[in-house]
Amino acid sequence: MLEQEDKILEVRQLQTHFFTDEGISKAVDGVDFVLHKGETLGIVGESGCGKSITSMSILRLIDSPPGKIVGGEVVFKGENLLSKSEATMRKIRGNEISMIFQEPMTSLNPVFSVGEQIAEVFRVHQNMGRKEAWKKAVEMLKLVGIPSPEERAKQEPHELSGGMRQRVMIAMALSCNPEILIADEPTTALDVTIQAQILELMKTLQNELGMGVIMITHDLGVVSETCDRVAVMYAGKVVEYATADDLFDQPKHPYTIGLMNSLPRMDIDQESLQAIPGNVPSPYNMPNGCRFAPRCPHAKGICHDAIPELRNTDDGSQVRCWMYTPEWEDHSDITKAGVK
Amino acid sequence: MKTEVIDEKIQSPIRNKVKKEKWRSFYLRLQKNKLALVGGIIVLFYMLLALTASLIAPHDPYEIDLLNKLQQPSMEHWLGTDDKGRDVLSRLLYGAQLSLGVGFASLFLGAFFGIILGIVAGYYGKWIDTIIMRFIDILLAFPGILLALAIVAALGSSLINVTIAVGIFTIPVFARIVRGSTLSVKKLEYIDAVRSLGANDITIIFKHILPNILSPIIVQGTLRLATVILTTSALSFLGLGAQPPLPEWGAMLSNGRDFLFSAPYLTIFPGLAIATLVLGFNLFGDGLRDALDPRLKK
Amino acid sequence: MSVQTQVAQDKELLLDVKNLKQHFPVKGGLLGRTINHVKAVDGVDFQMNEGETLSIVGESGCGKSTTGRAILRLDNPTDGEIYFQGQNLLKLNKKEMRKVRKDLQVIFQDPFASLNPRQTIKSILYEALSIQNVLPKAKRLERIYELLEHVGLPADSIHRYPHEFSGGQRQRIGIARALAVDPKLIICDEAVSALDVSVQAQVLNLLKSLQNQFNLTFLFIAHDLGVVRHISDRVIVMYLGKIVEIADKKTLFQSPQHPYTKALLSAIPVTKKEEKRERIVLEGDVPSPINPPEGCRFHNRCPLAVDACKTQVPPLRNIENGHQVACHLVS
Amino acid sequence: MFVYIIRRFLQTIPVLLGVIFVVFLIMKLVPGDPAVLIAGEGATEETIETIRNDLGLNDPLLVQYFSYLKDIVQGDFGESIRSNRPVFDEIMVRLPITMELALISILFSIVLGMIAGILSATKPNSIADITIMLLALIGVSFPSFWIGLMLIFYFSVQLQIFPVAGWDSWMHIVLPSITLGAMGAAIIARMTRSSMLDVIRQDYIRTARAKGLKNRVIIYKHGLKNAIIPVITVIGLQFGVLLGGAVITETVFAINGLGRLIVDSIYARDLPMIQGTVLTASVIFVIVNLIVDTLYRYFNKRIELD
Repeated sequence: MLEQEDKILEVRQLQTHFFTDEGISKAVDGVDFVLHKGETLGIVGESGCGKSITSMSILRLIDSPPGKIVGGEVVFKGENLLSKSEATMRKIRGNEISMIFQEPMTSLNPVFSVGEQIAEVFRVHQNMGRKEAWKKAVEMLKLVGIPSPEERAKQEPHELSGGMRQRVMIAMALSCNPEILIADEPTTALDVTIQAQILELMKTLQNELGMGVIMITHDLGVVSETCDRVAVMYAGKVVEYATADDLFDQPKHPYTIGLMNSLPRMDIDQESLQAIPGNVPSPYNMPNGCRFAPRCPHAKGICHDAIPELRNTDDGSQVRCWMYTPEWEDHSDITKAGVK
Repeated sequence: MKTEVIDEKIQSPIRNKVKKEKWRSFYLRLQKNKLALVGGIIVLFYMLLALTASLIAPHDPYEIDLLNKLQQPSMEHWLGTDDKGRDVLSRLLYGAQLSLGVGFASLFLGAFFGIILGIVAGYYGKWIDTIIMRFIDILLAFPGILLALAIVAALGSSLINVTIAVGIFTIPVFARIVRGSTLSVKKLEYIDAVRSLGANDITIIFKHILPNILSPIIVQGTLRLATVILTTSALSFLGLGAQPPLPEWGAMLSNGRDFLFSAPYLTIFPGLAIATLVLGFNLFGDGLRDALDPRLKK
Repeated sequence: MSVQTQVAQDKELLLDVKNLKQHFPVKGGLLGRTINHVKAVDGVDFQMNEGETLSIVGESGCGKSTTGRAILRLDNPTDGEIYFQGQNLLKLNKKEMRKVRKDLQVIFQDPFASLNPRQTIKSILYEALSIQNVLPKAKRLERIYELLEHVGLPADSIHRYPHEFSGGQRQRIGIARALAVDPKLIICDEAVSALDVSVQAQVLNLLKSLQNQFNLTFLFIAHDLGVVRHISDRVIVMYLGKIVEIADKKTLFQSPQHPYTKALLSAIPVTKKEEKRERIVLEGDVPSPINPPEGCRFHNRCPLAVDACKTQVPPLRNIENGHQVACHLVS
Repeated sequence: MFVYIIRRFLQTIPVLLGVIFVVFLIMKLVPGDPAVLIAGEGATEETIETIRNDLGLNDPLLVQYFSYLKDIVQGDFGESIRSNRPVFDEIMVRLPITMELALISILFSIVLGMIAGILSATKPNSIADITIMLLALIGVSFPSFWIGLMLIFYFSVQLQIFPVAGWDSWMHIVLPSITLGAMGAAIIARMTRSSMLDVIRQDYIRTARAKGLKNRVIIYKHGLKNAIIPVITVIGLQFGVLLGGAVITETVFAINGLGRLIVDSIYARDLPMIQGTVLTASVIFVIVNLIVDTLYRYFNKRIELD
């Protein structure tokens, strides 16, 4: 197990809500997790589960209005980022905690050269002069495996391919040797062979630089390839929190199990897939009890009435499900629930 | 959980702030809608005046009364009389008919041909598009109102000719907007889906494209009415539109200009009438755009 | 599912695509003339039998969707022949083509863009029925309810508009529309790519059960190899406008022959240890389809390329029992 | 870039030919016989016929067009009916005045409009924003001839700060420039604001924030350069509106520029002069658009041709 001192980020009871014409959307509604030094934490879930909002909330990048962090703590190196001034946050962003995004096409400013966009980070956080910063930018491009970096640095984003642009984003994010890299669906917009390149690159750089990575993704495959620990999110809450090995060997929450069963397998033929029935609930109108209860094959009365806590289980993972509590009488359900 | 205690402390100030901000945004939204509402009311008000002008006008707008010329506003003549002793208020009321009538007529003319040209160019593309858009480019190469001016110069000065000229002047705007919207709707997959079902061009254009580009057309139409009214009154101001004794606002203003020093109200009131009507259409159009433009909706 | 493969071979030939080419002009220069072409599809040949599911996979820009659109004649191909039920579609005039469309339908990727936002579900389905005039007017409403039931939508959705449905439900509406005219071949263009996994599984199950029920033939265009492996009988792998490999599913996933197919399969991130392959990470990006590499289009990224690959275009050769590969190194 | 400019330049040739054709055609529609106008009242049928032959009015339409085109290209715009002087010479006397007025006005529009628009966009929904946007709304709604007259009434008649009319000193320039530039300033302000707000929603602004940049840097460096691109096009179009508006402003302020020449020629039914002036204004506008498009292209290298 990892030592307590290694903990670099702890998110406690984070709540981010959106106040819109249609009502209050509780996009993130009580999320807890911990990131340790050098590890990769995966946050996985389907669209609308709040995983991206969680990552944006850590750096306080939520557009306000309509979004607002209404509760919780984000403790980075012992201090709560949510109570910091905007000026302090600016010193942290891109320096100690950086972020890369899903769309490398739109995430780079189209009117500046990529070199300039990387150099800017050095100038802001390390007070470098223009020339020095440019030299460092070229070095960063080289580090992320861009061929002939001197020439590439002068180009504008539209002159690069999608994979190259994501490399530029990574170079920009890692410029100041951050302690945490938040990667929000970094490969979703890329083709599978390019995705393989980028994931490989991220792994190598993480080993070299030793930063902690929060990998936000909807792709269980990517989680399994890259993550040490995983938080599974559903409808604004973490429903399962475990090491990647435990999660894939022995998923516990019915949603996690459903998600894995939905995925077509590459090793055996299946006549039909075990889909999860129904749809994700609307964020404006969440069910009263467990948010997965309306789609859950095991749901009972209690599931519809009260929200279960995220509890520790015997093997050290955490799960938010009534089935794993003393209140649940019939424990044979648990054995029945497994992955096909 | 132990965090709950900490929560209480942090949450309450944040919650209050959120509440305050929510009220603020609600208030601002209301205000935005209020402006659009004001615009709508102004427009409706003028339409009502135009429709009932013959009933509510205190005097005959054409009745010349040289004994009472250039009178200051009074109880008898609320907005005074002009150089021929005609009641300014009555003339303004009848003028509303002209301004709105000419405005709607030339807008309709321009929109009708503009929409047809735009849809045909956008939907069929290729050489048809090239020919139509080159034609539109030529119309757009005339700066500002010069195209309308040149057409009026050719056809002769009259309100009908101004209507035609301003109508032609309005065609390019609609053609461009409709072409652009058609191109973006045409790319959507449901158009391909109905094509795969074997739908013909007429069905696709009228059932699947036109209803989905109506919002920009309506918004543009409202905003364009403002421009059209400005242009027609400008032409009348120059003496190229409505001819005396018609109580067209631009023409009235032009006439009042000669008495700017002695009777400024002859210039102020017709100008104010044009300005508020145009403002009404602009406010209303802006409001419509905010409501209908999905880009601004979050 | 080897039984199905056999059945497929016994069945009638439904679609025969010969030397299909789709070149889109690139304008430029002083006079805005066509100075080059995007060779989106550059000589593609394949056959489909009735009742089978044939998938086309490949990365973006490989020409898989363009192939689908050409078969539907949504774009007019530059060259080639497309025989559907023995008729060359490219020789038909508009009217004749309209008749053929009854048997040839499509399901699109984007559940938001693929339905007219201003039509109710009833109007969408009614339109499909009336354009092809498949049923007397009196029976159409009944048919609409039947279609909704087939795709698993409640009967009361009939008067609702697309925006009232979730992505997965919209995709079901799109399927109902395609199904309305009783087609033989349905082209599924990335039909489940935009959906979340749990909903994707629902739609995949639905497609499979409809296929069994109505003896449908699917041309399934996708980039997700997991989905493709699940749904297909046979698979075509495309790269930069050309087919690099065709094989039945089992052969393709168990013993891929083309180096590109191998790299593609190895790049899929998987969750289970037993599914893991040794990763082959390809270098560089897919070249531009405007000026594709000479010889084999994959040669500049291929770890095994030899001199011949740089100059000679490898033909698509049959190596065994319907397994075709376009590679100099595979004989 | 160079290829683009040349291409864009070549593209304007058919547009110019079209413009000349439209001007030519419009004047063919004019009721009445130009030969009668030139010959003056009471001329004999014979004289009129001679003039008609001289002017080529008996030739087929296209032949007339090409001979007109030939004259235009050679700088021969014909002779004014009113003054009997060459149209081209008269235009060259008036044009500098209008150009001066137009350039000062557009400069006024750009500076005022952009500053107001940026101020508005940086603090959306603030008091300053609402005030600026209301003013801009008034700017696009109030007729320029009325604004001009009101300015004269207040500043020239009541306060007696600026001269009522004419074009002699810089004092004469102020009111006409405000009159002519007000609508442009309002439109540019509205466009700048909406373009800025649009840009601020883009992903790369989020990236800039995630980098830890200051708000000021984000808005003025990352936002403005992108937001300005669509504003450039509007400025180009606004220049056209301004050239057209000169007709009104010059009439209101009694300035002897090109605009007033157009109106006076219309009153006098001076056909060659109407043709010449409208053509000149259009050609200037087409050239301005060429420049604007080139600038647009420079700022926005991503746009593909067509």
